[in-house]
Amino acid sequence: MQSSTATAGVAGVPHRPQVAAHFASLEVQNHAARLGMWLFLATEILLFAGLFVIYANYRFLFPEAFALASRELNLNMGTFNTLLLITSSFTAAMAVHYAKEAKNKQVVLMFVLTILMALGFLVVKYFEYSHKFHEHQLPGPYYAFPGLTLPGASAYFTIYFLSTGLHAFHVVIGMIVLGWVTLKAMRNEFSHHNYTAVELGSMYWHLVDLVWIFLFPMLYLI
Amino acid sequence: MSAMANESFKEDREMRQEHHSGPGKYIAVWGALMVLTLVTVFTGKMHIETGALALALVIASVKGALVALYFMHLAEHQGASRVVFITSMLFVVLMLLFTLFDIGTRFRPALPNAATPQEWPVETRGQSGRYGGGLKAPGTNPK
Amino acid sequence: MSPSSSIAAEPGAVPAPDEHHEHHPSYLVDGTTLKSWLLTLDHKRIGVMYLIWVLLFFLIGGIYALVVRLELLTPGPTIIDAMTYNRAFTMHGVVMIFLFMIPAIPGAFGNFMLPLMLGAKDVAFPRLNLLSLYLLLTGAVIAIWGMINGGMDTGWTFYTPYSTHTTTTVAPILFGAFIIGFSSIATGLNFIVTTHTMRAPGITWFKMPLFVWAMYATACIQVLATPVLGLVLLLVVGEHLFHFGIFDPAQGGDPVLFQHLFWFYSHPAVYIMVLPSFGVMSEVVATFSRKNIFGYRAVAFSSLGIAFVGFFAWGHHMFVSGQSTFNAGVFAVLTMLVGVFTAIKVFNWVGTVYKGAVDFKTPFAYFCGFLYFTVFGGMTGVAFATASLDVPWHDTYFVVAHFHFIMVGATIMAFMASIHYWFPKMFGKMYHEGWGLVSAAFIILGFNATFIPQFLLGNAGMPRRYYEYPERFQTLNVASTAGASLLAFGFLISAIYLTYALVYGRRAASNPWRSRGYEWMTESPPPTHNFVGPQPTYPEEPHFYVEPKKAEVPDAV
Amino acid sequence: MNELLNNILFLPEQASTFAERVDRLHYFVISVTMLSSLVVGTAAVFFFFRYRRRKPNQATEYVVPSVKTEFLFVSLPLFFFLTWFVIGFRDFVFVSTPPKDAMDVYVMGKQWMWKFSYPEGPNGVNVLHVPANRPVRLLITSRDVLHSFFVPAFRIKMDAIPGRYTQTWFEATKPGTYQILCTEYCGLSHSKMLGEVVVLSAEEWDAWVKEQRKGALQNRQDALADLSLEPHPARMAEQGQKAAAEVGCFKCHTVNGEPHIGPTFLGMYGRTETLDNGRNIRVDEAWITQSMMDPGAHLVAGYPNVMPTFQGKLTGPQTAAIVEYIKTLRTPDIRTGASQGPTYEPIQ
Repeated sequence: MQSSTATAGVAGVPHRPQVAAHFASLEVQNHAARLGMWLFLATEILLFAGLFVIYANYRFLFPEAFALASRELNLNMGTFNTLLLITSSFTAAMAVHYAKEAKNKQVVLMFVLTILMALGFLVVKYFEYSHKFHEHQLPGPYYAFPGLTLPGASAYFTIYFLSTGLHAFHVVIGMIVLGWVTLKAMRNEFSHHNYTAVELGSMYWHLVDLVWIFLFPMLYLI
Repeated sequence: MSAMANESFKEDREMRQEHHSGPGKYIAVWGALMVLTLVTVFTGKMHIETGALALALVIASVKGALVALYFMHLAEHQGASRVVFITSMLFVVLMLLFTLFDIGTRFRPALPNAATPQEWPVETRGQSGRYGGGLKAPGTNPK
Repeated sequence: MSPSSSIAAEPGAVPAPDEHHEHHPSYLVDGTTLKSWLLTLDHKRIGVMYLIWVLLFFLIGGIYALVVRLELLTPGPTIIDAMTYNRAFTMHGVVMIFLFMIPAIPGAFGNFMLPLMLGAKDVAFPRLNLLSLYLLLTGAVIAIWGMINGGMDTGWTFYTPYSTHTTTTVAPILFGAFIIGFSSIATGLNFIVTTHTMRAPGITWFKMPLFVWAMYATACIQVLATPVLGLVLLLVVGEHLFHFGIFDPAQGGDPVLFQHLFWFYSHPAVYIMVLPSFGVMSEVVATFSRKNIFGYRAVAFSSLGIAFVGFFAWGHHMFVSGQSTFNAGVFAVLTMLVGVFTAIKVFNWVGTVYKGAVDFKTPFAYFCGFLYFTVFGGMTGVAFATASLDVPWHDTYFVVAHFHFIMVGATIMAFMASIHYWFPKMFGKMYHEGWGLVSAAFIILGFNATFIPQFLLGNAGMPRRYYEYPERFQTLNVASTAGASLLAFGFLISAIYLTYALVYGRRAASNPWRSRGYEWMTESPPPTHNFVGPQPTYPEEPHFYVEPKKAEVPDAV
Repeated sequence: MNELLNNILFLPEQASTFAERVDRLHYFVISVTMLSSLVVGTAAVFFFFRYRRRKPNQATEYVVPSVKTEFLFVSLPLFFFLTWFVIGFRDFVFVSTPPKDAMDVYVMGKQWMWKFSYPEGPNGVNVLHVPANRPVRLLITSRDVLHSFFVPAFRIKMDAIPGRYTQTWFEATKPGTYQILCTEYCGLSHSKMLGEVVVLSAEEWDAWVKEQRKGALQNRQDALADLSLEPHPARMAEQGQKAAAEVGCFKCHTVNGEPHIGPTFLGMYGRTETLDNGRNIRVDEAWITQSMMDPGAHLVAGYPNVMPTFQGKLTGPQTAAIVEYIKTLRTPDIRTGASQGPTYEPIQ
């Protein structure tokens, strides 16, 4: 969101981005964009914080149910997804590195890899979800899993679906953002002077990773 | 011009210097993250009685710190970005603490009664410990 | 730069025209098409559009308030039935809080003044700024659509499980509030980045005017608290539609947890509403008593202090909600700190007038009202925070009176003060001073007459959100309604003479108040790019009215 | 003095031990508040006149506070605020920790009435009898949404949360009748959810209890409620059936599962119905009550909007009884509502 305002109007001037009229210099403009992005990420962190608080509260109240319910999740799929997301985060970081060196082809490659891994993450998530639907391990009143009838089990699955669902939504948004930056990289736009869009896009992706790093042990490992 | 917003120039310098360090750092961080993931899965599978959650959270925090510091470049630029990130984390922690204080110290019968699609769990330790203090589950009332 | 040159430049400081352009049209006439307004990226035009919209929302909320007050004229049904009444007070709260209080001062005056005070050409992200306005309007449209198609009867606090079970239209209104949250975040984010990166040469952090400090603190709260509200609103909508059971006790959920999450936003939101008014009043008191702010750093830091501690005082809304006694103690003592920070501000404002040169104009009249309301309203807030006094007062009219003393008494006083103070700046016209003072008198007296009886009603034990009430409360209710009509009359006078001034008012000087504020150092109304030609040098200190020869030796009191 | 302040502040009479404590703090806080508003206001007004502007471009002296002044600005309010906190929190702990020898009364709020029951009986609606000069612990819960139990004369208040218990206590100091109000917004008739506490002297209390336990019906509690002393759901259902027959529910609603002009009552409670606006709702007390009072508001899909309103034709207890009756017509696969909560057993 910020990157779009900050680096607008770059098309046609490949190696020197335009400074918007109200900024004193390019450095200030980049700084503003980056700070804006950090603030935006802070809002994302607090958005997920609400879910973490709900999780912590119910886990405190129903420890056994949560421990048993977490074992209903597929740990292998979860681990695989974690490794996938970390690797995608790594490729996103590498994209920033290449963008600074003006290697636009490598930037494209890295982002395409990232997006593919994000897609893989969602596919695995789809299989996990469909299994849960099949087992009726569903939120609140829709929960009808005979294998686990402790109080709190349905709350666990409510939180599971809410938090992974919200996270998956962010994955999709992240894919769109990265796709947009990839298109810019295909037009050879990035250089030593102009890599803010890459940096901000990848920062968003790292946040998606960061959230998952906490969600994973919370939901799968306890 | 030079007097203007020194913050911006400092950060710009830091960002530019950083790229000389090469991709080695990213690979090292990536490796560390992979290893830590496997470690946390391994310790998670052991189902340790006490401190399993604390251990998992410590590992997750280390991983999160690595991502924030190196992938998100917090290690290189100080200033406002860092304050923003740390403040948001602090607020998350405080929000957690205050709500947990509440349910940890609340009048016990005022805690959620754990209704699920099933009957009230007569056999769980719920009523004697957590739901003690004068109130009991249906069916266990001696009168 | 020496202070003397800043004085020389002061009365009607119009910088020398730029050599390339002879004439710089003011932002008001630079482009007259509808499109040039609706799609503008100019922070000043966005500010003016915000002002128009929040005034409209204020009118809507005010009409709801009058309906509520009229209904309470008699103990039984008066003009509407119970369901309509319940919807009316809910809508009064929702409109006033989400559509008026939160965007009013930041959206209208923050947008207009912040870049001018920092000597910037615009805010950091002008498009985001425009987007925030349209997000507000989108949210408002969705919410108002919901109000027309059924309305909501939960009270603005949306407490579960009532809000998840009521048959009224909860979903669109909460979703509207959710979108308005994004608007609030966008404004806050923009202000923080603007303050960090757009300051003109020479403006260090401790040379920023106190209005900027207040807006900065407000923006921090907006950015950090609003996402939590967003999540909570989504969860309540989800509960209402799908009955997840996160907050619904019938399914094992915890409504007290809802209250925690809700007040984690909504208590800091009180400071989103009130901190900007502190900022405005710091400007007004300095300008109209021509005096440096008594303890500048104390006031600046107390804004940040309120923003921080304000986050960890939310539990004082929950003393009788089943929260633990231990938590009640923790939140009670943290609330006291907010009181201390506010007290520092109040003392410093009074100290600012000391040895000043007071010119009793309309904004200053509002400052007087504000000072009294803030002290009284704030101290009753501290009284609530003692925990034991909250037990009889909780959810009675005492609470209603208390927060109206802060919301109306501080925020609306500041809103009215800023309209009058910056009217010549924004529109280049002057309002009629005599009528200004008359309407200020009506508003301040009418406000007292409305809410002092409500304090007493609360003492007597009348709960809030009551459609009918026992007869013994009638006298005080009639008094309150009478006061409310006085208050409405005051606003009506303001609306008339301000509209008149907008059209027929006499041309104002560039700096009619002879203020040393940086926003006054350009023309009024300002040209599109704010400053023409070489940027005026920033004064030695903000709010600096000292004679140069005396500036050397400060008097310590 | 006490009396005078009470009148000035419009406070209701003090009828409990807590009321006396909390009012003392109230007087202290309010007088300091008024005094400080006055001092700040007077100082400000004095400055406005003393330091009027004399010429338009007047310069002023540069005055900044010394550290001592700043310290005073911080410490003076802090001192008062912390003192109040200490007193206030002590009182708060007092009111939130019932004494061990307190007598237990269970309080249930429901839309829109209060039910009271004593561990050994009897139950009652809207009127709570308690002895004077004896601590009474209230264990408060709710059937549907949040309510809040408030007795102004006792200065006590506590929210009622469905499915769990909150507690508060009081010790009434003088016999008399005091009003109970609901202070947590709970829907349409929130303002009608009134009740009263009848405080009896020790002898009267003994007599009252004795009579209650005998099963006599001629006191005002039963006159109001008329459903105590017997297992009340059953009795209420019986009355509900009678009332439903009287007002003519069965002309349109069957109880054997067949749809007629209106949906059948069998299994209605807890069923998920599709409404004519396409929404799904789970039938609960609130919906049934609303359908009796405003039938067109949420019509079940497939049925004509022909039902008249029963607003004013049914009394509150009758409505509650019909709801209770419909609830007994549950089909066996529907689980019992979790909001019933645990049963109680008095603390020892």
